[in-house]
Amino acid sequence: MNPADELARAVEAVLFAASEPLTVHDIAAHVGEGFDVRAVLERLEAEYAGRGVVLVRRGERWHFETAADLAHVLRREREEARKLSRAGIETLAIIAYHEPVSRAEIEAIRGVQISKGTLDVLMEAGWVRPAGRRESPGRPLTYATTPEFLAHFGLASRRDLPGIDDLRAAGLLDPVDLAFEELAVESAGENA
Amino acid sequence: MNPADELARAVEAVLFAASEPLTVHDIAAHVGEGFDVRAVLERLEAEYAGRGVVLVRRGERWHFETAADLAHVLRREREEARKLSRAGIETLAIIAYHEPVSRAEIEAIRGVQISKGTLDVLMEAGWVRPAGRRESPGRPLTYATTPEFLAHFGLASRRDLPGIDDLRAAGLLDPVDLAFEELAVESAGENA
Amino acid sequence: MSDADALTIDIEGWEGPLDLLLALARTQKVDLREISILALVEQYLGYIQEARSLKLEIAADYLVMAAWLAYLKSGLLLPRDPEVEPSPEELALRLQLRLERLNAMREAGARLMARDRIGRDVFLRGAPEGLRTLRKAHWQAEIYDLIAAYGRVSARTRPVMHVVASREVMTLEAAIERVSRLVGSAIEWTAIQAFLPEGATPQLRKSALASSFLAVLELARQGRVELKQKSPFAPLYLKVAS
Repeated sequence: MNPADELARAVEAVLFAASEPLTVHDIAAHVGEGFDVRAVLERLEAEYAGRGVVLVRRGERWHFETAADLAHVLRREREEARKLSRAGIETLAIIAYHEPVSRAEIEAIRGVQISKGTLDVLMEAGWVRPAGRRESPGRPLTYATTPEFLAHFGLASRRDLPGIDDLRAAGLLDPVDLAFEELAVESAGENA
Repeated sequence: MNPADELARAVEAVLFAASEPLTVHDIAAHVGEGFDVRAVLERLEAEYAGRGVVLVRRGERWHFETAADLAHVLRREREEARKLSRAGIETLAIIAYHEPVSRAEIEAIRGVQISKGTLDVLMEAGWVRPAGRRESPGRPLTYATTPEFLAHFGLASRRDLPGIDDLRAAGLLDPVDLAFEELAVESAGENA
Repeated sequence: MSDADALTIDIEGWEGPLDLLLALARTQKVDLREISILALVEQYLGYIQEARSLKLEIAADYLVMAAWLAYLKSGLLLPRDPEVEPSPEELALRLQLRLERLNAMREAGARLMARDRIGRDVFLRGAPEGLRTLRKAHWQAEIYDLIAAYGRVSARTRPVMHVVASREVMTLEAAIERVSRLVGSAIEWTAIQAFLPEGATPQLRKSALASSFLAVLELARQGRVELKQKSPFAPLYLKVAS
């Protein structure tokens, strides 16, 4: 390693000691204001690249984590993360790719009602949060993903969501036409 | 940093992710037998020397820790404005008017006991200091105000504190119970 | 029904009619954008028919979808009625879009789950020292608070000099003398207030009323006056004893 200057040493120590990802602002609160913390972070990121431990940026937050290709060395069979149900996975994907999105819109895309528990599980995991009400009839509550979501799935930002550009280009992320869904159900009802 | 070989990367990741210091044997259980783990540890120790994070050996166990000289960076002080309690301000006033004064004397003047914490707060605030022991039975410790006390309250000297006559003139010596009596008579008059 | 035969008749396994439609569409083994909606409708209706013939419980929303698809099918097959909006072709297109959308999200979810995830593929520091924020109190007090506190302490503990304000009162003796003198001329029932001094201050009036009341009780005990009161707190009347 190259000899690190005092600021880099301090930033490195703060990130190592932190129990959760930190923003530039969080780091500055410890190492002192008036430094270009971002530049130091980028330098450290480059220094650690290729090592067994890497410095990564997830949204606005930075943290050290083990290199992904070493998973086999570290994985412990007993600690398999709780498996999400199919409904949970689809709901999380819909929220991530469409956020902010209301419950009715999630249901329209899945073509089935979601149980209360599905959103609860995602919120309990810390991946989803309520994101305010939409200014439309009924003022429905909307949902969006959290910084923890980006960190957990190793995304630098939502733009890194797999295939998001292609899906957008194909019109598959356009706002959901709730009116049509109702129409379809109505016509079905009339003709049943 | 120098490009780390695969074994060094694995050892680094295992130590980073471990929740407690590891022996060479523990590490070998993860990265596989048949490697000279000790040699790798010594190389990593040298690589990290002087950085914000160091690899250290404690007995037979190894672990990463933040550099000892950076402990002050991991702690951050935040100032919070807090108002002095009634007991605190009364005790401070008695010390200011009577210094040097012992704790027993403060209690006699206040007519109420004071807790240890009250004097501690005043000393923490930097307004009160121990002022030697009195040459009387029990040699009690006395207290006095500090230059910071004068500065905080905008006083050039203790002589600037208003005297008893000034306090009486300002109505600050009116016993509370007399004031109550007057109030009672007034309302009685209104209802007659 | 040969295509749908590939799918086990297990209505419980589907997450709603759209899920079932997507699974059926996949059996056409073409890109979702090229599926035959008409064939898909046939597959779905056949599947529901089969399930019914096996006397399986079918949830209402599957039947609603079946009815809607039957309507769509007839629209697609019958000569076009320009009055009907949206056209059956547009409805078919929208259904195809819905399937594409659900499929896209299903695949996106799978790709998301396959990423390098914290706690499964990558790991955070096992024993972080932790960052600490020490709260340092910044004590505040004003000079007024200080001197007011000293005034309060002094007032509380300084030897208190009791000064009794001079206050006009009517003693019991004075009241007995006054009431006995005035009642001598009162043959009619008279309210007790009539025996109080004229033009007295409110304070003296209160004192006089209290003293006069006691005086009246004393005179009644001696048999010199008679008292009358209708109820508690009603006006109190007196006259000379007959």
